[in-house]
Amino acid sequence: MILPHALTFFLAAIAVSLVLNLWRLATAPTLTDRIVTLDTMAVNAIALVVAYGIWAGTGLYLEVAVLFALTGFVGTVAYCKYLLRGSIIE
Amino acid sequence: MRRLFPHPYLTLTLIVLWFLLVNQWKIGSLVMAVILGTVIPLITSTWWPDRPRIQRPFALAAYAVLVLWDVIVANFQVARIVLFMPRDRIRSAWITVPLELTQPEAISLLAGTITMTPGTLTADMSACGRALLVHALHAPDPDAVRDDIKARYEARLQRIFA
Amino acid sequence: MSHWIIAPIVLPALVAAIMVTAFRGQLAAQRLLSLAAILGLNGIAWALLAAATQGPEAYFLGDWPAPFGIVLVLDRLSALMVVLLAGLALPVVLYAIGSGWDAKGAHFHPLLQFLLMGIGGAFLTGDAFNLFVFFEVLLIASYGLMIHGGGGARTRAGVQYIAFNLIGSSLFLLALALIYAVTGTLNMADLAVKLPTLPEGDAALLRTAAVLLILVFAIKGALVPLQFWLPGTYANAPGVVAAMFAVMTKIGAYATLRAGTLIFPADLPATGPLLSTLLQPAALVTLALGAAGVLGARTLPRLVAFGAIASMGTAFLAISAFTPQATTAALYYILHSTLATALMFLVADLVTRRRAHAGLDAPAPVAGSGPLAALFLVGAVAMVGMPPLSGFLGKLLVLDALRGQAGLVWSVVLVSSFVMILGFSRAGSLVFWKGGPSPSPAPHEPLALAAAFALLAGLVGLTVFAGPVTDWLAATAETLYAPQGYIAANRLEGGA
Amino acid sequence: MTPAFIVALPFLGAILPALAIRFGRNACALATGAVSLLALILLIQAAPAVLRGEVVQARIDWLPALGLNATFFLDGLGLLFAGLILGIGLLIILYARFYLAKSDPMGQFFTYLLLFQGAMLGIVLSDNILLLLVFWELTSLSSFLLIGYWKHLPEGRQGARMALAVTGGGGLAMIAGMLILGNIAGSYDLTVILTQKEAIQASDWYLPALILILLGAFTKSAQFPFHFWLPHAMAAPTPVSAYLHSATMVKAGIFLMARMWPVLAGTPEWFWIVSTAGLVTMVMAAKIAFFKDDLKALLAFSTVSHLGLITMLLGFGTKAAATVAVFHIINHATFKAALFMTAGIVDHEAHTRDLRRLGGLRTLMPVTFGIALLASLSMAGIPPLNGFLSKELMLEEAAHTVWLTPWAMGLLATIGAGFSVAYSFRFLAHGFLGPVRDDYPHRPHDPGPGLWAAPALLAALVVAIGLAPMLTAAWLVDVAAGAVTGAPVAVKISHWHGLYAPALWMSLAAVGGGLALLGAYPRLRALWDGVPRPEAKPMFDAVVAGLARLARGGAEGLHDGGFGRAVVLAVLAIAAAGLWAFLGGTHAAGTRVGLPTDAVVVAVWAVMLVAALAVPILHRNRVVALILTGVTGLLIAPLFMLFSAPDLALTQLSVEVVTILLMLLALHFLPKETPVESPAWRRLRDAGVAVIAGLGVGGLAWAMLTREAAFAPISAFHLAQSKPGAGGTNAVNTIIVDFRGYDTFGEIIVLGIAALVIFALAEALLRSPAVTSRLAAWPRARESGDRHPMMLVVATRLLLPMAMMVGVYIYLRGHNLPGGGFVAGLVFAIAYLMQYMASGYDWTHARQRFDHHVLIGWGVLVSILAGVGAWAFGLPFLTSGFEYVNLWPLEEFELATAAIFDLGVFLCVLGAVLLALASLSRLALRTGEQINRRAYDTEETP
Amino acid sequence: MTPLLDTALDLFLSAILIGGGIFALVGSYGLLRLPRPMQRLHAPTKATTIGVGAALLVSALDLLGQGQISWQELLITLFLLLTAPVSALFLAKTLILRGEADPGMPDSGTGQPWATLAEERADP
Amino acid sequence: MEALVASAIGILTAVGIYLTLRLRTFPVILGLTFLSYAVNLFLFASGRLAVNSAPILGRSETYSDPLPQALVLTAIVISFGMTAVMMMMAIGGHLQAGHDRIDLDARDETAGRGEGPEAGA
Ligand code: NA
Ligand code: NA
Repeated sequence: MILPHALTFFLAAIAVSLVLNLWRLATAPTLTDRIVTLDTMAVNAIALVVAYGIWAGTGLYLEVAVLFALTGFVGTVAYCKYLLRGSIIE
Repeated sequence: MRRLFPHPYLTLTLIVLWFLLVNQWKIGSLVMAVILGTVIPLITSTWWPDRPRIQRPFALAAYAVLVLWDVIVANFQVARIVLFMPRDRIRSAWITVPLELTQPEAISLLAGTITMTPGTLTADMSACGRALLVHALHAPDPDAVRDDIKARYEARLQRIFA
Repeated sequence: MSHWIIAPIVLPALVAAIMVTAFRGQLAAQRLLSLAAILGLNGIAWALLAAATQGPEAYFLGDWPAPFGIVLVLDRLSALMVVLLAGLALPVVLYAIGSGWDAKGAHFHPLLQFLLMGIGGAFLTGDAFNLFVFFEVLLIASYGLMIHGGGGARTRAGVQYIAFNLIGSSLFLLALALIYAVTGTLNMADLAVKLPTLPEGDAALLRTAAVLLILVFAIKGALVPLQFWLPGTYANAPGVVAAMFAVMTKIGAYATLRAGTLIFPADLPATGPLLSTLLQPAALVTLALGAAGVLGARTLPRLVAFGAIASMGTAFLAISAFTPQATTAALYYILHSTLATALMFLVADLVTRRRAHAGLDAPAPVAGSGPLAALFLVGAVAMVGMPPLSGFLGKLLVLDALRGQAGLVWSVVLVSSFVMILGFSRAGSLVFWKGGPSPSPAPHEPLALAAAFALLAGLVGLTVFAGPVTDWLAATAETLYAPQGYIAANRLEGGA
Repeated sequence: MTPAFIVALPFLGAILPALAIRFGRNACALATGAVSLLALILLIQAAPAVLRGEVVQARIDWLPALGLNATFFLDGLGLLFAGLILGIGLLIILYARFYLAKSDPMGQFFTYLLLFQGAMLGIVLSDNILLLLVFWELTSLSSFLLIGYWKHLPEGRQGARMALAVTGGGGLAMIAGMLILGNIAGSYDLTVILTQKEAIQASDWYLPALILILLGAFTKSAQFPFHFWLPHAMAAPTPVSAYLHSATMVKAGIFLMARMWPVLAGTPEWFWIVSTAGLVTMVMAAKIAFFKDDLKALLAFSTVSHLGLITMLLGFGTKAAATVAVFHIINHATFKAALFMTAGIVDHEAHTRDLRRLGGLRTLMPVTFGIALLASLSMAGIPPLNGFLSKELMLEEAAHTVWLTPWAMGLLATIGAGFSVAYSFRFLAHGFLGPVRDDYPHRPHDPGPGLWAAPALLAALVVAIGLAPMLTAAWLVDVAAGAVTGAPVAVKISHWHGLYAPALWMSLAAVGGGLALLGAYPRLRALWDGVPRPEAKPMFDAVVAGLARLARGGAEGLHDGGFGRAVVLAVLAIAAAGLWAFLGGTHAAGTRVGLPTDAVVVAVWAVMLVAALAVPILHRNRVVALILTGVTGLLIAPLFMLFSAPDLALTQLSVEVVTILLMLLALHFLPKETPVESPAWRRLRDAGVAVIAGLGVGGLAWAMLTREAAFAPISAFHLAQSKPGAGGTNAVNTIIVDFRGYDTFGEIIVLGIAALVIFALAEALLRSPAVTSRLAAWPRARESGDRHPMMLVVATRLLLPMAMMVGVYIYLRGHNLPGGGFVAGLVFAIAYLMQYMASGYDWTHARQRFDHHVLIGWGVLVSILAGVGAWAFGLPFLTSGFEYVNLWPLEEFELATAAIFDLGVFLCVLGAVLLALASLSRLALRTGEQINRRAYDTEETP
Repeated sequence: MTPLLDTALDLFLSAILIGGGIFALVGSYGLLRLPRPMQRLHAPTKATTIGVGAALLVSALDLLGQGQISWQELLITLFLLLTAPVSALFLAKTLILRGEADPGMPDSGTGQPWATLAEERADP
Repeated sequence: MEALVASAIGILTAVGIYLTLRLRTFPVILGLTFLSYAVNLFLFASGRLAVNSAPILGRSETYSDPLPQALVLTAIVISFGMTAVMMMMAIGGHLQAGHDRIDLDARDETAGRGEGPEAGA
């Protein structure tokens, strides 16, 4: 069984991705870049949650991922809308 | 019927969705799925005033498979560009894709397809809605990309949405 | 089991929800409902008081046994506070209607009802975390009432008020978390039972939790150095709201008394005289600061606000002794100062609205000042504790109960009174002793004046019936220092 | 009960003048007079018993717990004072009826006067020292009102405040003194205390009590150094001056010393303090009076001087001296009240009270002159008038008292008497004698009998007592002095004590000296005016102003609206108190076995904290700060998930998203940048405070996490009962909707209220013209051309129903798996917000079929109904029931009433979030936005 | 399930996971490496999606291997497919509006400007 | 792992307090948000830490303490409501005063200050 090792690799890859995202978040030259990073982080977080669910052997955390998917999107659109129009609901 | 089911495809999608959610195939779930699949579109139809005209629903499924395959293939291409291509050799390009499609749902689907297939993304739409602005990560020949999009995706969608 | 115990919470919530649902924008209907509900609340409160006089009674929410579910506990103290609340609400709502304050913005009556619900819930609960929840209910309703009618200064003062209280709420949660982490329980009676057997190694954490908890109550009670929120808030709130807020500081006093007698009594090995040691100096400084503020205040509402701070200093001074006699004095003083503070805020509002200026030395005289001046005089007399009103009696009771620390305590109390006399006489003479015609005609608002006089009548009643009242309060204080009845009412299961 | 009735009558009657004034000024005065007269009749009825040596008592329990009871007694001293108060009171009422102008509100005046009268009677008839305190302060208050009666005069305002400050302040000191006295004696009842002389004088607390009580007495009776307020109280109308500041109130201090004389007097402390204060006051005030030009000021200082005289006599501590004091009280009341009224008549007629502008009134106002002559000669101590009798006795006592040296007391008393003669004659000479002038502000002549009747009667008394003291006054002196000294007194008052009596020679010296002083007046006056003297009023004003400045600087300065200082102080205080409490107890090191560190947790932890720590550095760009805050908040969700709290993760996520949306909406109306405003030191200080707080909270968390709870947590019950008792497998959810559903009930109400508050504030803002004009001119940056891109609209058409589906799912399964009404409500809310974002507020809202308020209202109502429903089964609020239902063709499912409660939660949450965001959107609509009529911007092709 | 099938599934899932992990890394790395903002936009919307997709697929199959059937992964995938293009569109529009996008944008060819840069139009 | 959580709580608190001490309403609100993060984690930690033991009956062998979780849920919701109200008030203050400073000054008093001739006495 190499699946556990693959899973560990995957988790590590996501963790490293998150750290890379963090680096980007701190050093991003523009605001838009930060939002791009945020969007990426949401997706990475989903991957993390799902993978952790596999590791823990439970499906309890999938709703968290569902919500992450929903919220990551809403957040990104809202930030962009803010930059595009000032008011996000008009 | 039209009053009860303003968007029958949505109703179907929701019924499937409910089963995805509850993860069990029981009569009770079906009853619930049908109830929700009826009620929720009724509530939300006020914000979806016109029903999209879909002529070949099954072609839509085929289209989905095609796109999925393209997504996987193109992913490798993008990964190669990101990882190995020297930065100064990446030839990004803007591409204008004039549209034949008219239904908003169809246009959106095309725009989404372009974005989801790696290497291109829909960046904007003309104010009149008759052209898409596409950005290609690495497209030495932009016109080829445009033709590819029109032939591979738009043509199919035109057949699906009459 | 009597369902009436929960009525002070359910009734206002129900009425508020009905107003929001069915009578939005219908002020007349809302006034009627609100008034009716408060009259009902008064009836319920007195009935509860009568019931509590017979002995404590618990109400097990959700039918879950204590300490696992949440309980409400009706005892003499909680019943008394509910009576005070209901009694204050009546003149306040009458004043709001009579003065038209309730028409100056949206949702006055629902918010008032929710405030009553929150305060009533805080008085009645027997669960530490539930106390937090109801603190939040009353706070958020108070935010809405505080900025009722809008206006730049008021709104900006509201921001500070809410920000300071958010820090307080955070502190409350820290304290509760520590308590739960150490003891594994949240029921106050259960804590009273378990804490005496607490292992010594947990003492430090428990003491920290106790102090943090008391500091939360000290924020509510505007005890120095956590009093900063009060002057700006009370002075900028609509007068009628400030009057209602007179009872809010008392929640801090109530909770301190409850915690200091039930959960952390002086004979608890872990905490010992911790609370007294902490509270007494703070109370003395609070009193002195309040008095100084009264003398230095620039506007009438601020003057009353500082008076409110001083009164909390006095109340906490009595509480901090944690003896039955001092507690009797504290309770009497709390009753008195709530009514007196409310009265003075109403008077300040009446004055401000009659000359469109709250500044003490504004040149404009007050229109129709006769009854107002009388109200101000009597209110001021009550507030500074001059004879013959309840303020004097309360102060005497406090002084008498603290004769053990006569030197410092008496000096501070009496000198503060002196300073407050200076301040109030200066203010009263500046505002009311003016010749010339008033710039604006006196508004005709008999209901508003009647509400103020009703508060005055309350003070007179408290004065005239001081004997029976203090007897009842003394019995109440006795039960606080012998909480077996309170604990027994909880019918604890699986506890120690 | 007679004494109680006597005290109560003026209080009860105080309402009469206010009512009677409708029927005219005569009716008003008559009503007032009737009240006083009735009280006087009651007093006279009781007098025979008192004269027989009995004590008439009355007792009503008031505050037994404190020992404060409405206990009254009438003895000789009380009789004397009550008689003075009521008798002179009646005369004053008569006088005031004619003195007050038509424009003066007479009803108010007589109401105050009666209140004062009642308070005064209360003092002299109280048998309880706490009760006495009550009346004591009431006299301060009513005199405050009377001094300030003429509202338009600033002198009245200031004089009233000064009087209240000094006498009220003294009264506060007396409270402490009386409490000590009561504690020593074991009772606050005078009749008990008066029997405890030995115990009291032996107590360590005797001196503090004495000083505190004397502070009260001295301030009230204007004794040095508290004498300065009395002249300024003369801003009051003359009837007030005559009544309060000569005959009655200022005698309250004297009364108190007399009352306490049996237990406090007789010690060296008493002698030195009281007699010295009296002596100094007598001499100094007499000297000042001599130089005063204002008639009332002259009389005021003369009053101070005479009060000093009486005080001095009481201070001697001998029975004889005390008896003389009592006699002089009577005499002074008669001549001084008459003199004040005379001064008032002069003022009333000539429109001035300034001696420099008067003179020659003798011929213009013969009746007034007659009264003034008799009264001032009595004041000067000229035989055979009553003033002479008591002054003679006083000098005799002084001559026999050793004070520093055997002769000092006598000498000083004689000097004082000399000045007394001098100012009395000056009053006559400069006011009435001399030629008639032609420059009076108003040509004076004698008033009608209404004004002069009262002083005339007093002048008659002056003569009567002077001529036949044994007949008119001795019986009263006997009984009153008997009450003071506690022994039977049979006074012998005569005009002639023989040539060997020192008093004779001292008297002669005083008259001679006084005349000499008057003769030398111009030169002395020049000298007096040339020498700078400390003036009490400016000093008092400076002290009070300084105090006020200090108070304002301290209190107002500290509460100047600065938020940061408040928070810094609060945080430091909390940290210090917490640390102090922690260090005071034992803390056993934690033994809990920690969890092994997990790389995923470390990654989440690191990202979260770096995002958090970046905020203080980058926070000036608010969008960046918001993004970083959002990242921190969103990453707490996986942290919760990793630590086995899926419900928390769901809630944290959904709340965080709504919060971000809200803050973005809000940021539209706020500056986009935070300017650099705090200096470096302040940022450093703030960082220090923040680190202290962080260390404190983090340390506590560490201490908590490494230890086990001391007792088994109650949550074991929740886990055990979750399924069998509450019918759900998600223990967190069963706690929320069942075990502690009542918390949740409060929580959704918080949310509902929050929305109502936001709505109300938005309403208020939209009604403010300043706000709407500011909104209309809202600066807009370069903006994208399309407000509602088609793709978002299309995606939302699918996402909205899908999200609703997910919401329903989360709601339904919450009882058994992570989820529940709260998260479901938020998911619905987010879905709706998406719709709002996609097609705009107006377009979306116009098509919405429910009202947000109603949603909140129903949420609360449903949860209340779910709770109240249990009452029908005789169960407490929020008791839930659940049942497993078999309904063909469905498989078995569970129906729980907790689900109804959870539905209430759902509705309330949804309504609250939507109402809050709708309120913000309504503001945005005022920034010049156009309302869209289509779902999206792109032109639709046909 | 036979051991062979088991091993095959194990290998298959492992491969997917490793591939997915790499793609996720590539996406986040791309954010750092790609020089132009528009280019960076490609990275997350593509590579990361595959990373998530891998995890979801494994999750579904893994639970299937344990005898449970999980379809919620499909739901998440659906969500991502629906939302990612919209996010990308908005991000691109933001770059365009703020002048951070690549230069040389072509004409729309319809006679109308691109929506982001158009004048705001009043509704009819 | 306990050290991680404790340090996170401490740092979040410090960030929160520092931002709360800024002079404008927006950072103050962010600061209070951070404070609520910290406090919620603290409250959560009062049930101690556990992995793989969500209190869903039948889904794992051990269960973490569900009570603090329920309490944190309540606390999260309440602090959300409070933040929303404060945000709105901040907007109100800014729209009315034209600036978003958190400190009040004398001009913010509902009525004037006045230092009349009798201000002292
Ligand atoms: Na229940
Ligand atoms: Na909750």
